[in-house]
Amino acid sequence: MKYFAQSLLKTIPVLFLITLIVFILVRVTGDPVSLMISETATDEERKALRESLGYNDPIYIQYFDYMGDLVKGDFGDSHRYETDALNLVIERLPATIELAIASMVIAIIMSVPLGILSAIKRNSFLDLFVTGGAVLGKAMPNFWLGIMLILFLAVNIEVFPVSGRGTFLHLVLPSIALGTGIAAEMTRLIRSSMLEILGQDFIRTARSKGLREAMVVNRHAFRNALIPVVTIMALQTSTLIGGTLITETVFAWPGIGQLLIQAVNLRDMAVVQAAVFIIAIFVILSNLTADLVYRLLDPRIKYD
Amino acid sequence: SGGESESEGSGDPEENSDSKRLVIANGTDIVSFDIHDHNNTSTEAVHVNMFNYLVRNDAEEGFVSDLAENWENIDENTWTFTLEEGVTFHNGEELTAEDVKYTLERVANDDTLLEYGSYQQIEEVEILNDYEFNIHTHESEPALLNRLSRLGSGILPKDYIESEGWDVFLEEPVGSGPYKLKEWRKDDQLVLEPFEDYFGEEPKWEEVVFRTIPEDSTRVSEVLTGGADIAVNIPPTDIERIEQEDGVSIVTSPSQRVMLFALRTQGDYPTADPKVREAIDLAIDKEAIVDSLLEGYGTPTRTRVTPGNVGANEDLYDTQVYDPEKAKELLAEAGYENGVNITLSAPNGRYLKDKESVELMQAMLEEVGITAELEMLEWSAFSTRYSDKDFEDVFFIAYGNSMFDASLALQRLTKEQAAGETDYDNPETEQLLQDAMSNMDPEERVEQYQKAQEIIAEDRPQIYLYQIDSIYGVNDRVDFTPKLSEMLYVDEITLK
Amino acid sequence: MENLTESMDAVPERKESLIKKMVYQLFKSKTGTIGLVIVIFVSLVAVFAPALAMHDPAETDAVNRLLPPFWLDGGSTEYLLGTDNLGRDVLSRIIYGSRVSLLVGISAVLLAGLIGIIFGLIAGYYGKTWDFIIMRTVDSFLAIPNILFMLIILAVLGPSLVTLILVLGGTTWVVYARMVRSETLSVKERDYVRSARAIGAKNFRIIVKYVLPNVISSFIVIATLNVASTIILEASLSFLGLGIQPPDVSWGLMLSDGREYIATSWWVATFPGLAITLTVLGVIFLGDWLRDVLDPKIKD
Amino acid sequence: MGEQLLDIQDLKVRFKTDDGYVSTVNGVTFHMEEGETLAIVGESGSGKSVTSLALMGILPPNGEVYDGNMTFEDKNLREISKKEYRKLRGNEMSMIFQEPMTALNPVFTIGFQLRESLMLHFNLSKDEAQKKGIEMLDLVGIPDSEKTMSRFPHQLSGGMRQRVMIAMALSCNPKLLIADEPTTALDVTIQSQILKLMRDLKIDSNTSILIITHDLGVVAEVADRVVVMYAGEVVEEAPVYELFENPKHPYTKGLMSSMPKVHEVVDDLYSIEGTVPNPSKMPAGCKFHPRCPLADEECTLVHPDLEYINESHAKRCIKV
Amino acid sequence: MAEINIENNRVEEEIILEVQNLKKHFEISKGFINKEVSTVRAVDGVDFEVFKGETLGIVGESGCGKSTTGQLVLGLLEPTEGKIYFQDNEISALNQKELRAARRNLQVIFQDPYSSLNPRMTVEDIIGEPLVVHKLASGKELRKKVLRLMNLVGLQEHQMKRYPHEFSGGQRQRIGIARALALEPKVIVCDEAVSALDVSIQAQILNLLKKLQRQLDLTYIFIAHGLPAVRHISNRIGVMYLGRMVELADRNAIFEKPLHPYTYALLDSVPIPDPKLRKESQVIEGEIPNPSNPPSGCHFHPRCPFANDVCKNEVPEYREIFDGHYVACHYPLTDHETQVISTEKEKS
Ligand SMILES: Nc1ncnc2c1ncn2[C@@H]1O[C@H](COP(=O)(O)OP(=O)(O)OP(=O)(O)O)[C@@H](O)[C@H]1O
Ligand SMILES: Nc1ncnc2c1ncn2[C@@H]1O[C@H](COP(=O)(O)OP(=O)(O)OP(=O)(O)O)[C@@H](O)[C@H]1O
Ligand SMILES: [Mg+2]
Ligand SMILES: [Mg+2]
Ligand code: NI
Repeated sequence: MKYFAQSLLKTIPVLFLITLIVFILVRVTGDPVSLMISETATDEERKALRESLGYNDPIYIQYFDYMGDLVKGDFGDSHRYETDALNLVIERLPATIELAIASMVIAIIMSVPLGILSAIKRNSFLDLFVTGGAVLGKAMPNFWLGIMLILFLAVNIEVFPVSGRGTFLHLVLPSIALGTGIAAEMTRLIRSSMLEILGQDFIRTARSKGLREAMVVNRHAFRNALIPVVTIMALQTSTLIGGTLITETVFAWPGIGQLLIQAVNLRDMAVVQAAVFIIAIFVILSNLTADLVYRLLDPRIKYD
Repeated sequence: SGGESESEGSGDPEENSDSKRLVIANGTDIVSFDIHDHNNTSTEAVHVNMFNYLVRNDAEEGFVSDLAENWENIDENTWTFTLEEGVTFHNGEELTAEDVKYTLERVANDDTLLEYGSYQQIEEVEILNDYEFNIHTHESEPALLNRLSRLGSGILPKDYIESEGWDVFLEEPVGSGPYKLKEWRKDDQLVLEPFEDYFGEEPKWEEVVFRTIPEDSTRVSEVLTGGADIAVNIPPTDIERIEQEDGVSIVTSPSQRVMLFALRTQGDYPTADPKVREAIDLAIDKEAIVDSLLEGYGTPTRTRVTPGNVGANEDLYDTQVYDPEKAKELLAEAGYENGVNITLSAPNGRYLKDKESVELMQAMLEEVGITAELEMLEWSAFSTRYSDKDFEDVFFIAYGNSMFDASLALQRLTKEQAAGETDYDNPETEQLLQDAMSNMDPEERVEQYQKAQEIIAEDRPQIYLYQIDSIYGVNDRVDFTPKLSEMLYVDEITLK
Repeated sequence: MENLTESMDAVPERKESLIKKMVYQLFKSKTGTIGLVIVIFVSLVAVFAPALAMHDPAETDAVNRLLPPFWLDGGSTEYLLGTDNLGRDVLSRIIYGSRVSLLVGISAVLLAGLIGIIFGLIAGYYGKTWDFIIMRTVDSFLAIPNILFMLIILAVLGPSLVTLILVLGGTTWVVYARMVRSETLSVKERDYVRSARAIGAKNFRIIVKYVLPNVISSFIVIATLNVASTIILEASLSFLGLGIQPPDVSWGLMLSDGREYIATSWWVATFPGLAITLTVLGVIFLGDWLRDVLDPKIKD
Repeated sequence: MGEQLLDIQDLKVRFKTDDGYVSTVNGVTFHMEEGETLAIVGESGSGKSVTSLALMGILPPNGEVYDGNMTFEDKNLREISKKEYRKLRGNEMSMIFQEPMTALNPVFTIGFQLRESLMLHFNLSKDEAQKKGIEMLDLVGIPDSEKTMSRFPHQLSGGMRQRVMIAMALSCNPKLLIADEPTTALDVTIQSQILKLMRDLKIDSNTSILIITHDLGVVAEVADRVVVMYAGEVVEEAPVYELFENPKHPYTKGLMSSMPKVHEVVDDLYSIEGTVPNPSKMPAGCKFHPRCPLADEECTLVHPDLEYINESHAKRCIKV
Repeated sequence: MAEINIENNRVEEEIILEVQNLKKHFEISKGFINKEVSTVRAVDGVDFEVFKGETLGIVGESGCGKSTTGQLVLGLLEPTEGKIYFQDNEISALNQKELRAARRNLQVIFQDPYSSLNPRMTVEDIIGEPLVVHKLASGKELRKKVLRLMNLVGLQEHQMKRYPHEFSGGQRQRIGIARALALEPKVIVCDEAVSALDVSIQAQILNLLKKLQRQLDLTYIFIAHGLPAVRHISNRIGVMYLGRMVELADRNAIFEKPLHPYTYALLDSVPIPDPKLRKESQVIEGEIPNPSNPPSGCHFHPRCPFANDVCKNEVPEYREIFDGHYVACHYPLTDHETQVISTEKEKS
């Protein structure tokens, strides 16, 4: 577990850098005063508001103030909702995580069998078909796919609800829309990973024992092929969360993505900062988890 | 859509036809329950079901009573009101003149509130007794009733707020309206339930759900599948689709929104030349834009004060000047035989078909020799530039008018407010506007405004293009007549 | 046994140059051929757009709005693939859109690649503190989804073609930095790098002549694939209103604008979608082929 | 020696590559008897491994046997069903590979991998298989066998892994053990441990061993009979003493004399000029002729047959 | 046993390279919080000298530190301790620039002909690179020199523009040799230079190396684990075990009269390509221990048939027993003991 502690320690500079990056990004974004104040406000009123928000201080002072608060867990208040920004984000977190996990599950369900099949039936018609499908899945922007899914599966044949969050059925379409791109990526990855593993000596050993081909593939090859896939999958979390920005909008899914887009549009900096920070932590955590899984799958790597 | 208990979503629009649950799909969530700190029509459209105004402005009938039983203008600067008795808030407290004083004086005095500008005219609310009070204005204020019947005019529970604090109020708002808040899941749905002790007519719906669905096509799909009874802001493109589907139809209404160009009338902008401004006006075929992009759901106008507003000049409504040949001549006269370049700034994604309209108009301008360089801005960037008065020659914007009065519509063209933006300065207009501002003679005041509109239509500090209609997709099980104000009084929506 | 020179007769006859190998591999790989043909085709379209397009892509025609493609009822051969909501010719817009889409895709990847390669080489070759600083920065960037990054930056700077490229490049470089670093770490341990040091070559020379060329092929492969991702990313940004702004036109913009018409006038969005798919397909095939060509292990 | 166990006649194997079919084994003929150790020697790429893989029926997907016959006991290996073949593999005939580092699956324990074939072929329960596995590890001289069962391959040294491989291969008492360069990757002291182990096993269990190597030292150490391969063909076959005493084929001769000897120092080594031909560009006639000191015009035209000069010694050369 | 060719193995004794108490420890830090460092003692106190014009062979099993020693000598690694003198200059004391200059005289040929050539450079560039780096030639001159080098190692002119992957293993090794020769070095370290080659090619390269040594008066440090090849080419041979030199002597002395039990075991383990000499050899038990956790005392003691408590606890001194015959063993094999084992072998 020392390894885990070590990775956690390594994330400290990363988190620190993230706050810096986001802070700079958000501060160059200009000030939100004009969006916060009545149109008829005078220049003096604007100035006063700026002053009270601390925007007149030099930027590094602002950063230190901000970091000071942040250490206390205070991201400041959302000026749109006039409540604690962090709470707003955390309120939305479950919806986004739910969507992200469901999409990952869908991606896995789609990509694992297809990836394996196209690897063992290499260069067959099926392989070509799967590869083609994967390219198509990658080429489709997910808003487009989302809209199409709604049109066909919710409006035309009315199998799934159109949008919103609630029952299990509500989850299906958005996670397909979001998961497909990832599935496409993963299918190709699993395919090449499987191909590499299938050429390894220990596969030959397994065959020389007289194992059935299915056993050779599912037991001996797949477990090994998964190892690189897990790492890449973790790297995809970031893409996945990025994808929720769009998917949530299309499907009116009340998660962090929607909150963020609005926060950016309204220059609600506190919320943007809190959300980016939380997302970053989420991404880092999922990478750590992947690392752990990786270690579980691959006994060659020691824990200490 | 909604909560776990429902079974909608997979049904045809006709199904669940007599459910007493009304689902309305909005494009954006409400901003806040701080009724004074937003300037957002769709938020108010929800609020009106939870809060009551003193008076309501009904386009046809004029001002009708809501909380105020009657009212009277007793002198230039003073109005007296009598409240309905026995009105209670959702928490059981009675609504009295104290609450009115608290509410109105808050917004009239706190300059950080977004609605401050529209209420600062109020000097004081003087309590006579529990049910009677006087409103004193700083100056004579002919449009006071208009002010009191618009955005942010709901009456708040003073005791509740003072004892619990604003933070609690924002989480658990309390009003006096027919519906009270059941649940608000941000960016998802806001659920209202009937308030049994409502002082007026008994609430009709068992539950009202306002859903937030930002993507237009998704909203359309929801109304098509019965996931929503009413969907607002239907893109004109989808009208035909909805009309063709059984069980749903399109309902439209003119709105208060007028699209316009604001132009620099001074300095070394080409638009400082009135001929160029006129040429721009003449170059644009508003009719064609309405017909094509809006599928006819809009009306060309030459004034911002459209019918239904006090002071409207109907001569300038539903009409356009369009004459590209003349535009060319004017440009030549202005010395731009070889064309002229202007910068046209516009928000992107803010208004119905904003980008397309601007692209189309850019093409029309090009026809007569005006090369418009487009500067499409995302809304907050646009609004920063807007409040900094930082645009070049021309910018494109839509104005609404929650006051239903010409004063708000024309205010921006007074010398003081126009400075830095259009820099419009016509002493005659200025005089008319200033006079009308405090003229307590309604008829004369209307005349002044109408005259001003005529002058403005010729001076063109702003070129009015067209008024856009609100388009709703409505499930046939409900009867819904949209309002000019775009307010969604759910009890006026009925089951068929 | 002094006849060493003669003993070399069995030299296998091999292809003389990389170019020959490329051509050779190309004809061996069907998908590679398809990919190359598609990419060349799209590039030619982009280069000769003004000559190919029948209409000005911005030219509106209020009368002929939303005309279907010519083979459908109501279609016109004037507008082969129909017109959009402003009566603009879809085909001409696709032709012109290729310019921006390719320009954005390629320049952003080049920019990101340049930054990524430099930082990746430094981190991998020099290690230690450099590595720590660069890799923690990379981690930080990776922890922020790049569309989010872009959302924030573009909202501020305003989406112009140049900012779009800068932002796309400035946020995706980390992918390359990571990859180049790990490749560098492994190349650094190869004997040919050791022997370069043994002959007295300076670090800079080793990086440029030994490490870089051996890292670049993986880079090219990934970069090719990322051209595809970037084209798609641009579409997503358009959806958020932060992509290319009119009067410029890109496929992403067309797709995003056209989404409103999917149910009523499918062609407005479908054709740019097909253009994206086709290009992405071509680019991915090309990337796979390049992987083979650039891999010295795969002999001919 | 006993009954004939294996007979391979004119085996030909080809691979489908991007350039079309490449034939890498071009008519390999040899036989094995029960209890016998046969060594195949030859340079890298001469087709030794491919021959053994073909025999085991585990050629890579792009490879196929396209001619010749393989008879194991009384079964024609080219005709039996996949299922029957699977039953033979790991049971009647088993194999160990050159690279002990990669031949074991890194993600499963030694125990798992040992039990697998026992449970498969003998229908043993997990516990029984475990017991048998421990026995096997003891047999191949692994100390602490019980603990080793729960280790992963990477936790063992190369020599240990190779022992595990041998234990695995022997666990079902195969009649034929194919060892493809079992010691090439190991250090000399470990190599001699493994060779000793194999010698002992042969004596104990009467298993036939087909050992593949390019090290003539190893051949001299363990083999009864030797097959020399060059460019996918058998060029010489002889009992081990005879081969070392009286090599016939020029390639065999060259091979013998190009090996530096430990106990003998010469100024210059004999060396066979040139390099092994590329399988896709085989020379016409005798495949060795470009490197052969005896070659003349005839050799470039005639492809010699494998002919027996006595009942056990065969060569493929027209010049000797 | 075959005849021993006792020829003039001892060359004119001019020391060209000297190594004193050379150590290289690799620190592998594991933890991040509790910095737990384990040390791999790859080279742990090695002394030897190399005479001008000779070949010093270094043998030993995998991981015993042969390559590390080679790289230290080349200045590619910083020694943890100890000194290396090349023609009386201390290598580890040189600065970067001087070191680069010194490398003109010290070159290396690596084991793996596949990974030791930059796959992106043509043969001409690879061989010419040292000359370019040291600005010794350019343009036509460079080409001429490259061509000469190629001829020297038996490569042909028409192969100049080819890439390494277009060559066979033996040819690649020739390219590597040509590159090493380009700077006309005095010493070449051959790190397993023939181990990866096919049997028939190995002989070609060994012959070439010998020929070049004669022609160019080169000094080799020849690292290998294949004993026959080492014997063939070396004048003197050093035997390493777990980071230490356990024996060093004239090649015949090593092969005929090994003093260290490990050397003996090593020699005994080499299979002899002659079935008549098939031996029931004394297999030494056990595996090579982990260099990060070596046994106490004499590193070899757990595998040594003669070990006792002294071996377990005391590190044997590395001493010169006979003239030029060094050994690190408490109980070097006397003639008698060698005899005993040898007779056993003869009997079988
Ligand atoms: N899967 C394959 N596809 C194509 N060619 C192959 C394949 N496997 C082996 N070959 C070719 O078959 C020939 C014989 O290979 P094989 O592995 O049998 O040689 P070997 O004698 O075992 O050599 P080594 O001593 O290196 O193990 C080689 O030329 C090799 O390139
Ligand atoms: N850079 C390094 N970091 C850590 N340990 C190292 C490093 N280089 C070598 N070692 C370790 O030092 C020891 C000696 O390695 P070295 O490569 O010198 O052995 P060798 O005798 O050349 O072995 P081989 O015959 O396998 O090439 C080994 O245990 C090796 O794992
Ligand atoms: Mg082999
Ligand atoms: Mg080594
Ligand atoms: Ni629902």
